[in-house]
Amino acid sequence: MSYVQNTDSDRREMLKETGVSSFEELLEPIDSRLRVDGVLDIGPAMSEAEVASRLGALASANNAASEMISFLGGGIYDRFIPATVRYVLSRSEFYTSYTPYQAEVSQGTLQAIFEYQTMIARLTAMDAANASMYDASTALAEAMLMASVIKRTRRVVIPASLSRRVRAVLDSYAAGKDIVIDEVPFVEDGTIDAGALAEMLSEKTAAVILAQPNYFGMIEDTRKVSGLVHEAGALLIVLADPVSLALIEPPGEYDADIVVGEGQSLGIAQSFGGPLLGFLAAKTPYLRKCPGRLISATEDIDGKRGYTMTLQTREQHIRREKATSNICTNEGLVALAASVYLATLGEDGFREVALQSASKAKTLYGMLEEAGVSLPFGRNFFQEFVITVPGGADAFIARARERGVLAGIPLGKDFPSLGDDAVLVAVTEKRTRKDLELLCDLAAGKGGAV
Amino acid sequence: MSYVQNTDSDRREMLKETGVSSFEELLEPIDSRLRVDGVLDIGPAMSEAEVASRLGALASANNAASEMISFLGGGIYDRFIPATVRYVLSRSEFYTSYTPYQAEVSQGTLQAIFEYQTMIARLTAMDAANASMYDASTALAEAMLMASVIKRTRRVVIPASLSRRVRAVLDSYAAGKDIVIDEVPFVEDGTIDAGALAEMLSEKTAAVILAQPNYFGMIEDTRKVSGLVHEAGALLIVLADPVSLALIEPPGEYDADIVVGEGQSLGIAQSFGGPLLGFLAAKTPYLRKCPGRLISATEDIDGKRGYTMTLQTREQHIRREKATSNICTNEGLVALAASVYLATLGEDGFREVALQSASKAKTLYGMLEEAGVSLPFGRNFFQEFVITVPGGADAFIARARERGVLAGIPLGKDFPSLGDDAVLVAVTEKRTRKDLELLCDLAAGKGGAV
Amino acid sequence: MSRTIFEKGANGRSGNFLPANDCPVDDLGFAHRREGEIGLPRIGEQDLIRHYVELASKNYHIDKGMYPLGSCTMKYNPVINEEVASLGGFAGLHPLQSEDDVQGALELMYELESDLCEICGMSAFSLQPVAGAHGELAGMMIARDWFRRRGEERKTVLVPDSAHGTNPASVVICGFTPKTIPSNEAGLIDPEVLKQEAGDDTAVLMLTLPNTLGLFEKDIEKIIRIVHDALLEQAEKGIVDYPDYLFDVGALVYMDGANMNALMGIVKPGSIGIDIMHLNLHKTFSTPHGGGGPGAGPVGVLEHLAGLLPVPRVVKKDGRFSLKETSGESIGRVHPWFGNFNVFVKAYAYIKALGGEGLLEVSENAIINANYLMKKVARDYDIKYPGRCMHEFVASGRNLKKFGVKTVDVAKRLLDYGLHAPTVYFPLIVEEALMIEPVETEKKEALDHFADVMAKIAKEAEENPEILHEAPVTTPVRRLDEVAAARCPELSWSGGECLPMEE
Amino acid sequence: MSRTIFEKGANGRSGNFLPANDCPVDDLGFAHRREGEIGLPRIGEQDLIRHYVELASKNYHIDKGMYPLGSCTMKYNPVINEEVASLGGFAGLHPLQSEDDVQGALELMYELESDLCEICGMSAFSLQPVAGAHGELAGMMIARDWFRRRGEERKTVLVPDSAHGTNPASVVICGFTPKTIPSNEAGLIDPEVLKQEAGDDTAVLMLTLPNTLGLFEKDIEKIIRIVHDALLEQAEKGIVDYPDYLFDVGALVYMDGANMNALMGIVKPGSIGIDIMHLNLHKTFSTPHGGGGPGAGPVGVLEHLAGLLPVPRVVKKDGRFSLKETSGESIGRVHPWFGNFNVFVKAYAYIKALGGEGLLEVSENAIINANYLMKKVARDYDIKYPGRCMHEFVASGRNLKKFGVKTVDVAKRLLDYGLHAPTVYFPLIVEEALMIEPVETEKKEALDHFADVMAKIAKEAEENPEILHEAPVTTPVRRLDEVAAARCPELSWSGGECLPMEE
Ligand SMILES: Cc1ncc(COP(=O)(O)O)c(C=O)c1O
Ligand SMILES: Cc1ncc(COP(=O)(O)O)c(C=O)c1O
Repeated sequence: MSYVQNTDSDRREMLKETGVSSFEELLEPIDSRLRVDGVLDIGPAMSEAEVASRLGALASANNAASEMISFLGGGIYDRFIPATVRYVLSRSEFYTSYTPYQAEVSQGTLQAIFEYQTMIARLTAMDAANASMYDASTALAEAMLMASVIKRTRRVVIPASLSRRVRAVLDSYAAGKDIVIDEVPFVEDGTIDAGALAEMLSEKTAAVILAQPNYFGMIEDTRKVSGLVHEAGALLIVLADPVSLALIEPPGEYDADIVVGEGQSLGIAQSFGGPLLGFLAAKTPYLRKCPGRLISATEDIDGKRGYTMTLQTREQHIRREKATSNICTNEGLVALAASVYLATLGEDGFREVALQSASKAKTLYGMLEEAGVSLPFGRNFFQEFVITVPGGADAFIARARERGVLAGIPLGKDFPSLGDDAVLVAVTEKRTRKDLELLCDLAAGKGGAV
Repeated sequence: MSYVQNTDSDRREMLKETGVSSFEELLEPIDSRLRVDGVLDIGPAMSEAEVASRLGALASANNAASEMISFLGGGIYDRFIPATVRYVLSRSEFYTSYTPYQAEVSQGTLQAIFEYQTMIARLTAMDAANASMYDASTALAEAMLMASVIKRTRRVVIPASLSRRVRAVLDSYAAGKDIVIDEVPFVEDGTIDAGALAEMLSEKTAAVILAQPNYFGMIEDTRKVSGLVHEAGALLIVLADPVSLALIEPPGEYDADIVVGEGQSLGIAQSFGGPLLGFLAAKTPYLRKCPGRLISATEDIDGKRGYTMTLQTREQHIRREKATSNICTNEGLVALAASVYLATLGEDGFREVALQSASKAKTLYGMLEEAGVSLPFGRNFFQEFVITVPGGADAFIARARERGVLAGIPLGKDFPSLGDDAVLVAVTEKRTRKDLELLCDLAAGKGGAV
Repeated sequence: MSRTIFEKGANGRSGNFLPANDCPVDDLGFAHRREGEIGLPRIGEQDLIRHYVELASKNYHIDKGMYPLGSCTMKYNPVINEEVASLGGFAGLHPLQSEDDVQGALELMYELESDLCEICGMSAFSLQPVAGAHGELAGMMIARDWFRRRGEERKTVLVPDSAHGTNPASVVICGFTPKTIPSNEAGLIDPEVLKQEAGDDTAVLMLTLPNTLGLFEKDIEKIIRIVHDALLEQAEKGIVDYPDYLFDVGALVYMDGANMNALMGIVKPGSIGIDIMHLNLHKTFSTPHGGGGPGAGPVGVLEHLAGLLPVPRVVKKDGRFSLKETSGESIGRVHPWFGNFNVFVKAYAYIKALGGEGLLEVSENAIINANYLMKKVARDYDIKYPGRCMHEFVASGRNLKKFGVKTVDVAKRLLDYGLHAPTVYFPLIVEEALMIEPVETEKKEALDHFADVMAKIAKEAEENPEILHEAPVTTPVRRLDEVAAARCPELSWSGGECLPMEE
Repeated sequence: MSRTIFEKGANGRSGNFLPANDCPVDDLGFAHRREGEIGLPRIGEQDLIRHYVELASKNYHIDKGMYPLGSCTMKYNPVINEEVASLGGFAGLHPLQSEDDVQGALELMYELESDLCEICGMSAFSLQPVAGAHGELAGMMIARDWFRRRGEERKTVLVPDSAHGTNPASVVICGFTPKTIPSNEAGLIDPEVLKQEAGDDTAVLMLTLPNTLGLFEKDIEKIIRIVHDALLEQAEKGIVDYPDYLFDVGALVYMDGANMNALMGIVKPGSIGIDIMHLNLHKTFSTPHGGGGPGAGPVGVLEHLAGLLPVPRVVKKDGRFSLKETSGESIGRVHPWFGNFNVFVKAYAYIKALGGEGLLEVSENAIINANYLMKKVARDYDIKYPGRCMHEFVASGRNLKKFGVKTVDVAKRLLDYGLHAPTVYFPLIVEEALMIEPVETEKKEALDHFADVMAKIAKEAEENPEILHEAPVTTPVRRLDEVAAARCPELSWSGGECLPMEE
């Protein structure tokens, strides 16, 4: 298959008009010793039919979580996605366009992103949000760098319960800037040890990172932490789950300085973990230091409302080495998907998603409690919680898989203190009571009739 | 799920402005005895998630021919469809628009149909084609009525080999107009008996219908038939397979008067037999009598090229009972699909489709011959042919189905003279040599390793 | 103007879509080969996509704005329906697969038929007709064969003068002779007139309900009774033999159900005595119209006519679905397979999404919207039949004639305002007709906007009629020369050549 | 102007998307509940779709026309790629499913990595970075850790002045200090200058090849040698300890491979000594840019650096694929999972469709198109670096300055002609720069059209510069007040309130 449209005769004519007698002449600056010898060894061209069948075969060689009974979470969730999202994203006006450098012919993208920013600002109750980041972990890493610049210090405190994958990303970003990351431990109910935190804070602390709910699904006492952090003069960075924000107090209300989060829950397919959608919102005074693109409303020379990129002097294409971040291409189309998702469900539908997720999680918790399954951290969670299954997480997960159930994430390797029996179970609105019963039976060691 | 957008308060306000105090008042012309009592018994509203899952379950309760090794034809073929077709059809500018009554804001549809007409005219080598008919059988029925009007007689000759389903449609259209349909028998090679035809023709004959290739896949001697028909003063109506026209002499070249055919092969999914695409092309003098819509190029008042519906005085919305046909809604979007298909493959790609189909069919024929399978009609076919399998068609088909092969169409019921062992086998470009070998083994009664 | 695809792809290169042929092409072994090229384009995929995207941009469509085409019921087409209809388990089915392989498809058809029966109060539906007019024709065939089977050759079908053009055309194609029933001043069938017109030769009364003026025939019971009685006398005299349960059925009443959008959950045609009807799934049940199809025009009948429906029929036995290919009385086939299956999937999804209460809500809002909009439009335009309407109404531009403005000018000016025009010059019984169907999915705000623009145009007609004569000016092309096109139509691209038509 | 979705959905009704909850909601058992509304719209589906379709109509996009944004490689995005990427077997995968359930996905990633290795001559690729800049950062981290593991804390990264803005920014984020290398009059790196700038503290030379002027560094061998030699002396003295196979590797050479569209099948960077590079799948490999992402910026390295790539790595053993989570030397993670998997599917499909010869054909046509267009544009615009270019070239509008016309005016005027503008004012080393990349999927005809319009604009500049100052006039909005926006940006919809910025 070729997508080149020039014919041989076009090429001949063009070479002639260019003033060369062969294509080779155009390669004159490339020493012949540097040239590739022969054809690239990646196989012959495939026809469209062959591409479709090859990719079809690869897709079929997978068993998708979305088609099973999935309790996998840990940052990526199996949620219902309305058809409108797929429809809007299928419009090539959106998916084939570039970054809106020519605002006059990019008002579609610009307004959509402006609306996305608005939705994120409202969800988080923050002053403003940017146009998107790669994912939550890199957004968090950038927030950490941002805090370090604002506070001109190099210490950051994170919860020991933070996802190890997120921590790894923080580490690789911190290394270059010599930022030291300290961990504050968690107490029996899985939330952070406020006492320990108080002791760790100092004028050297640039920021404290708080995940709400945390990786174990537990709801932190954000007001208390916020008080401690601000007393110490540090910034509070919150890593928030967006769906939880329909039911849980938004970070702006407990005075968070920077809020980041993962938008995959907002209508984005799981897609083996990417693309994702990092969001980042901040208080106004910090906007000049924030990474990424910002879209602003403004007027054209006729006084007509329009949208444009703004505060670009923060960005690499203007400021180069003085930029607040190196981010350029972000997750524009994914941000659009999130807006379409939120707009489609709307105020009530989105709340219903959160409500169903939380109430189903709570119902499962109740069932497990009744069945005598051990639940180390208690009931103060949103939609995800830890269970411990005697016999080991791996065996339990394998047993469940045989019944078409993805039971959860084993935690022992990442959090040895929780032991090899600990499993993180996520419940979304897609699960039914029957699904919950099946998982409960499996966890309780019963056969569990489907 | 509701797609109504008025809120309760909108409705209240509207009723008030309309000057009524309740919706019931608007129903005043309807006697209360006529009113539905209670709610329609079709179940409660489903959410979008439930609709998706219900329809997903129904779809999964089928086993699609397109996913199997299908030799089913008989008018509907399993062909490769390029992605461009699905893409263009997914644009709501095309699929949600109405018949182009307001030409100025329908130039997209109008030009696309104009281009479709051009492609059909070129394929058939006829003067002009209309904007589409429901399917080949109704197009043929309308061509029959048209011929009867043109010739002012009520006799039509069709081949005895015509598809019985097409014949049934002709019958139901013929009945009202008291048109008598005679059948001309076929000879040993499956083509029509020219001698018999010559005898049947008279000045009462309005038209002779010729299928090319015929239902058994065989290629008729069209020039000979055309000569006989025109000598008798009747019209020649050809039912042509569009893919065959890439390789076989087009009807315009042997002086056909009206050409109809089934466009499903041109990029249309099998879809359990619908929607299909009837095409109809004719010689210029007959255009005023032809059914359906015609799009013409013209100029606007600024002299700019544009497109519009034309010769509308043939149509029901202008001429009512004097119209040439009752057709109104036709198969516009399907015609668009066919254009996109033909334009995507292009001159060379479309020829390749025909060539692969024919050469694979011929290869299968050779294999079967070698394996000693009986092939009653010989080699003069395009891509479809009859085989006879001892033990009966049904048993053979059932055996093949177990191997994931749809072996063909049993012919005995429709054509008793062919016997219960006869099967119509269609080969398209999608079949591979391996598929052919498998079918051959099955037909030869071998196990046939996959 | 967009160049044609033939110009854009005159000398280009197409992509490569098929795997290499694994069979020899040297001996195809058949005669009558085509010589020379077909004349298809050779165009690269990028230019092809651009071509169709460019064409798309020149279409008005539902996702762009209100589409108040009267009689056409241009409601929103939900995207989920398009998605489910394209599932491989539906799209990939060959109609001759074994019943075991198509149980889901048959179940869907079976359920859709029975839902349509419940919605319409009919005894049986066949999904086979692929458009409204096709459904009409099938319905007429049923009537024809019903009489023929009773040894009668009744020839007349009564059709109100407000009927859609397809109605008389279908009547004729089926071999009947249409006889026009004039509407009375209220825009309705006058029972007295009907009584006079209905006679021995009357086979069918073919009416539209609500009629194309958007009015419900308030005398519908009387009308049906008159038609049914037209044969009753003979039945009572024993001249023709009717089954007992048909004691009061004489000639048949056919209802064009394309306007069913107004009646769901409100009136069941079958329950009030309609013998035969068709539906337009591509109107009432939200399947998109595709710029001219595909549609689906299921035909429904009461019990006494059920045996005449087209074959095959989907039947259910012990939870399994199968196809019954023959029936002694059936009119046969109007389609080689089962109709436009892909359209059924969308209609089915729509009905399931809405449920019984949702369908009623549809009709309620269709009616509320139409009455509200009529009230607003009435400020600036004539309404020949004021009072209550159902889902649509007909306004008239005749009050603008004094400014030299015609309805077509109003229609074209609407295009300039980014709206689509109503159906114009139909029904024929209203001078300078503007047939307006707002549909239920438009909300008040959209109706207000439409009415405002209509008011603005009426004012323009008075103050500056030239603007209207010149309209449209903002569209991809302006008014087109239809006369030239009809005299010498250019029906295919050949560099501008046209085909002269004899008069 | 389109009203925002908040205005359109202020008081509406959304549809119903979820089944009824089958669990009780009374006891959610957690504290810190949100009070009050979020402020999301309530909008019906029809109005929602219309909103986004309206926005869509205000975007320029590839399916509309040529998009000659220099450095951005806006080539055609095949629709088949979108289709296969949306297959449920890809889209529905959770990254923590068992390896048995994701063999197809792992195989795809494995094969894509090895195809990229073959195309680039690198030893190993990681697909983890999700954009070009992210790939740069990962590459810098690799360099950083490579030196650190050898006990060195080299701080300087040499960056040519023509580099893309992300390059110096990535350098800084990684903790290095960028040092600018000026280009010579030919627009290239001068080996003599480089020799002077490279020193003990030099960790990396970060160059773009072809560079952002569209020029191939003709002294690339010498350049690489110089950089590699910068440490060689010490290696020879035994100060740092290099493995044998690295005998000639000193400081590292990083190649920004976003311009790889020019080199496929022509030059393999790894084979000529590039140590680290990234690719932009959303440029070279035809995955769409989405109006600003998602992208994918795989980072590739030569053998000596392979252990430093981000984890996990996909490995193959006995025909089975698995994920290796740790490596002693790895920089760790730059993404929590495997990168933008959905983008990989499209790039994979593209590479398979084209094959080895097809990729070469891409680069050939990219180069032919650029040289041809440069020749045509040169008639009316300055070309600072004439001669041969690779896949793009930089023109300059400085010859129009005498008419009071700036490059931005030319760019805006192009919009009026229905075309997209080139990249403007970049690279910084060309005054009034117009960076033009025609890409290989545009055909001669499109280039001719673009050149004609450019010529027309040059003429307009001379004859009627006002037209250019006023441009654009045919676009959904005209030139926007960016200064006001920067002073008091309105970053979210709140009825017009903005956030005053302190200076
Ligand atoms: C009232 C009425 N009857 C019949 C028809 C004919 O339906 P179709 O166009 O599907 O053949 C239509 C629509 O065009 C209609 O509005
Ligand atoms: C030469 C060059 N390098 C780097 C980048 C950055 O890539 P990305 O936008 O994917 O981060 C780009 C594109 O923007 C580019 O053109």
